[in-house]
Amino acid sequence: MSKIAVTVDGRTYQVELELFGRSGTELIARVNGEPVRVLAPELGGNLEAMGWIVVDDRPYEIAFDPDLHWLRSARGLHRLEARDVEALDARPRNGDGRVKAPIPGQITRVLVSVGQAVAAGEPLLVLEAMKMENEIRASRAGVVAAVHVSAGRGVARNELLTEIN
Amino acid sequence: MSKIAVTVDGRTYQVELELFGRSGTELIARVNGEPVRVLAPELGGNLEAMGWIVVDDRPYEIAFDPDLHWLRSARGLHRLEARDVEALDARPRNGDGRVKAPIPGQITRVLVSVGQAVAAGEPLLVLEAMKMENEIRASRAGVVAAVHVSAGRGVARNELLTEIN
Amino acid sequence: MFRKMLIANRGEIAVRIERTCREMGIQTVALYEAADRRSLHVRLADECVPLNSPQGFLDGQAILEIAQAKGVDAIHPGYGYLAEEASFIRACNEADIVFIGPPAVVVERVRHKIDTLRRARAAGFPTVEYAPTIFDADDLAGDDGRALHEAVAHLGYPVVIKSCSGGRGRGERLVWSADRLLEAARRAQAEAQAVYGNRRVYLERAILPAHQVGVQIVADEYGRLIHLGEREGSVQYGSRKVIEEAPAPCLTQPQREHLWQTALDLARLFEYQNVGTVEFLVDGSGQFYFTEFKARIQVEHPLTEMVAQVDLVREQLRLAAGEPLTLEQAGVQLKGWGVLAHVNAEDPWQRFLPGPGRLQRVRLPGGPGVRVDSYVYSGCDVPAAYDPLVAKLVAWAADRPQTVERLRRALAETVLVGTPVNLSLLRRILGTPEVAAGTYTTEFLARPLPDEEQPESYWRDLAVTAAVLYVRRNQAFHPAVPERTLSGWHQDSRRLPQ
Amino acid sequence: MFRKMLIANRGEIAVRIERTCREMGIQTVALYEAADRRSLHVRLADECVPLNSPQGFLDGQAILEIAQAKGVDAIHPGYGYLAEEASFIRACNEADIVFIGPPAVVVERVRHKIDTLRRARAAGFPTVEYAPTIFDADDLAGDDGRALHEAVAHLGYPVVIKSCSGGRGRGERLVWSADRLLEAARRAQAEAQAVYGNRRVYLERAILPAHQVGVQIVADEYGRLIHLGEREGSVQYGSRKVIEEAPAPCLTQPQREHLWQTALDLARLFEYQNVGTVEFLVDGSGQFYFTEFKARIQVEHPLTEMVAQVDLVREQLRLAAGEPLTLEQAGVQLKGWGVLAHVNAEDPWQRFLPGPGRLQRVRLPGGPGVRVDSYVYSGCDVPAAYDPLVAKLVAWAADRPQTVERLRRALAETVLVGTPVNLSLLRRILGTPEVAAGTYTTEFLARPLPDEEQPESYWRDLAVTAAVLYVRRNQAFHPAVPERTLSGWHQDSRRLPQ
Repeated sequence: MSKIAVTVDGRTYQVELELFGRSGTELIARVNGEPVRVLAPELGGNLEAMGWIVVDDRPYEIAFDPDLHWLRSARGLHRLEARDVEALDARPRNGDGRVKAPIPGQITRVLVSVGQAVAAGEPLLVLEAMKMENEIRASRAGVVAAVHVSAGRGVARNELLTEIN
Repeated sequence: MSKIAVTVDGRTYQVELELFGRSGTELIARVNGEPVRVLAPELGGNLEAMGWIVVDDRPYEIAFDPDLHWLRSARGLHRLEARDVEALDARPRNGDGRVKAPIPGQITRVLVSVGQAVAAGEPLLVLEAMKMENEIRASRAGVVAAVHVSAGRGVARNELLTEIN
Repeated sequence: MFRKMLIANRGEIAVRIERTCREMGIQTVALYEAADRRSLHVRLADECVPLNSPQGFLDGQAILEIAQAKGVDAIHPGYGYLAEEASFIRACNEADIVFIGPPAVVVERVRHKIDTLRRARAAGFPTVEYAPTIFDADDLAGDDGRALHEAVAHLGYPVVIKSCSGGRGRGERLVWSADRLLEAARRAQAEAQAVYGNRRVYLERAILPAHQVGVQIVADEYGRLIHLGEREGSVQYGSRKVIEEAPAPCLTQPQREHLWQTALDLARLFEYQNVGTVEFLVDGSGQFYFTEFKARIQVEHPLTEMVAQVDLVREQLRLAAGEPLTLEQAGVQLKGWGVLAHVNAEDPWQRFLPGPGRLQRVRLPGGPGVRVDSYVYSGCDVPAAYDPLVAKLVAWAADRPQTVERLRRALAETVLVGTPVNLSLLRRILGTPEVAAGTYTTEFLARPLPDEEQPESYWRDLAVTAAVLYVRRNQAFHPAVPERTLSGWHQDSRRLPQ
Repeated sequence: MFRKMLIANRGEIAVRIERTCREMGIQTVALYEAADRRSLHVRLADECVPLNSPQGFLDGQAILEIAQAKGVDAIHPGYGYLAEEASFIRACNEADIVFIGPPAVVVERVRHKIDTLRRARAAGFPTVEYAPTIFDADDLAGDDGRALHEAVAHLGYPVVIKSCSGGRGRGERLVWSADRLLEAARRAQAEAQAVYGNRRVYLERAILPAHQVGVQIVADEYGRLIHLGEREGSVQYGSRKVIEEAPAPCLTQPQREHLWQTALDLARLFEYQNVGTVEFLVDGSGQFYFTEFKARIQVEHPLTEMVAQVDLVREQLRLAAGEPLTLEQAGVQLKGWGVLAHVNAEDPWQRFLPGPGRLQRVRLPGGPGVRVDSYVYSGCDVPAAYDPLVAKLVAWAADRPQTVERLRRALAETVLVGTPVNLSLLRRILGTPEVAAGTYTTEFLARPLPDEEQPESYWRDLAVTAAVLYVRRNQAFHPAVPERTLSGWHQDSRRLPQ
């Protein structure tokens, strides 16, 4: 039996369920103590294949990121937080000051230099992709510790662009 | 370099090509000695993923069975025979007298019994699937050597139904 | 209007009904059997409930219990199954649930096919010739079919054996001679039992060659009645329609208008209500013969929706809710041409063997003038237990030649990989001179189809493709093992090939 | 008619053109850059040729060489890229290849936006206020934009900076105050360069709030000219249209008819030929102001195809082949209502960051009154190098409320998994009172959208879903490793989180 605290767009629920050793795809879970029936048809396959779930006869087509930071249904995209309430290590993650390319593209301009103080949300670079210029902004306030790219440079997704201390 | 004799719906071609060790997806082949350019984009993945090929700039969307007995394009389903002309073992396969269920379903009637002589094409059993009654016929003339199912029995795909000697 | 509707059907028609419900703000409850749980109709519903009954969608009792547990105020039967079962309609009424379709009394008036023919004939309408006997299982078991042969004696061969529950060509058999009669009747009964849960059949004199034409009727309970033109479904194999179109190319405009008027008169004679079709056979001279009413939405209804620009399921719901008909005959404009193809999971080159399985790749066509009604998508299953219809492709264009070309285009861009499908047969049918000219009859597919001409480069390119696949397969899976031992056939073999 | 056509474009518009070509029996040659080779337009063509040029689809020379090597007799430019390049049209003519679009002389008459405005105004037509200066790169680099500021002085803020090559909102910037002017102009230039290969921009006085309305024109080379009604594209974010519809809900019927007549008069003034759009801004009082000609097929053309039941690409081809216009104004009946949604691979909640990647799951909507134009399918790529438009969903129904509900239904059944998409934004926009009433203006999306109300059960069900995913993930991938160390973020980390 796992006890998971789940927050969906700010609403928190305590969910109890048992998946270990189950061969079937139907199970009973408890949400804040109330039982709900769950049918998770693709539970046997790999996690990404799970695009559909039925909770108390209500079907949902879903997509989610591997880290479970978000979950998408036909009605919208929602922020998730999930943690095992009985696990020892349940610290929330901290963002660090490393700024990475969110999409592949080309750096068209670098707007800051090393040693410069930046405010949270301040533009750091401009990245062109899909014919659009996208400002890459500081995720937090600090001082620019490193700039790893220059204008004209093509970058891959997740490539480190700048660091803020 | 492989030399393959390919017959498509009765038309036979000699194809020479080299796939070993290639990392790219473009190659030059020879058909009856004439060079053709081939772009096989999914060549790196598993074979079933290969649904598209370009030959001399002409794109084809294809499907095929794992045994390469048939190949389907948008223009039709075609019978295939392919063999390595330099391989030692190039005997064609023989069909045997074993009759298997071509689809899952339920046997509604058995029309023959052991010891009965049957002509090629004669109905042996009736199998119901998708609300349709389907006659299973003898693939060749002979004598019924065994009947492995009875009316009312559900059968899986490829389950052995009868044998003809 | 309704708040919540249970759909007592599956597959493409359940999806079709869900779409209109969603547009009208009506919640939907879908039903599914285990093998069908990956179908689209289960995913698009607001709620989905497993149906655990050996009779499946024919089990009115089980379905009504689910409907009551879910608190629905309406049930849509789709086509087939419970669509024309007066007892089920009455059970719905008693449970205070609206049945989407004609009232029970109307269904009772038109469901008995022989009575319907008799009444139409008595009122002076031209009908097909029929034998006034119904054959249940027992009629065949006892006397080697004497009653059957006697019935044919009054008609003469060829005859058609038809299901009393009728529809979609299932349980229908054409018989040319006495020696095939009994076996054909048994087959028709077995199929009728499987499809409709009712093995009763009757006999009609076959009209050959013929055209099968139905006139779409819409009627409210206050006596307002209009038609939405006709459809022709004469391109058939194994008595099942495979290509249909609207308008019917077999009719001249005066014949067409005469047929519409006859259908309206017949609907008035039977005091028909809700959406339905009056069916006719048309012979080579343009003479037509009434055959039956279809008291439900039909598979091919999208054709009418496209040429008349009307949502027939919305009309069904409105009329069943007691609303008056707001369409007026003068306001209905039939425009352009529609052609529909039944895409079936079956292998036309293997005697139409059905092909259940998983569809690994699905790509349905789009663009101008193309509509797709389907329950499949990439990664879904085609269950073995149901009709092989996986998708209806409908093309519309301003004139018939453009429409045929558009449907050919739509077929060419359709990808369905994982089960056998009849796409290439549909393609060849649409390429024939008979379809191009619109001169086909119900006999058309009894003749072999001409082979399609392909350029030499096509065969050469496929040979190259096959060679690439061959080398790639041997390389990746088993570089050292002789090819001969690798097929599934040999791996599970109990003796070696001779 | 043509034998073989090269399509000098990609994505959904290339697919759109291939569809009509196939229906007309014209062979097609598709072009693709490496990242784009899995797109549908490459698969549906008869031939596909890699385009290896650093300028890509802007390289008229490279494209013409391929066209000649392949022996085509026509080139269709789609929209954007070479669609309104008179020099390319002339090069085609010299190579004896028909360019699908207006002749070079017509494009030259209407492509220079300021000259066009001047000529229309001189002939007495109402136009937007504009500054008669074109800003090329050098005008901005040198003098810190003094010329720019002078140009605005005659207009007053707010102004719109527009690309001289125009279209699709790209390279357009709205500026409210002098301190943002120079940066905005630079951005507009950079974007215009990226999209059109030409960084020239000019200034118009902004009309706010406004409606953006275009009248579809079809004209032959013999002086026959008709309109096919108007479209409104006022629901915009970042100057890009996201929801469009036909007819324009902002107009009364007399205003609409006045607008049509004005558009026809303008088309006659410029002796327009082939298919095109006359664009207007409409202010709050229904006054309209001519802005420009679009001398090409437009992204939103399916709206007109649905309400007028005309194939505009077929008309383009027929007219470019020198055939006379066969449609007559009296025979054109505009019926019902169409609404179109631009489905983009971008994240509206992350400042519309584009989202290239692989679409693992694609399920496009179908059923009555829904049309999809797209280049995607399950397993395809959304390349980073192009416009984020992945699909156009168009709904048609007899009236506007039904059409809006139908489009909402179509959106609800659309599945696109693998890249961020704007589906939920589209859903929310279509749920607003402004869209329901048809009263939105170009300012509409500048205000925050209201949150959608969801029932409590929805949040609870998603929490259960998330818990199942959480347990399942930890179980399957790494039962012993703490969850914190597993994300991609930490695995490639060079230092541990603080």
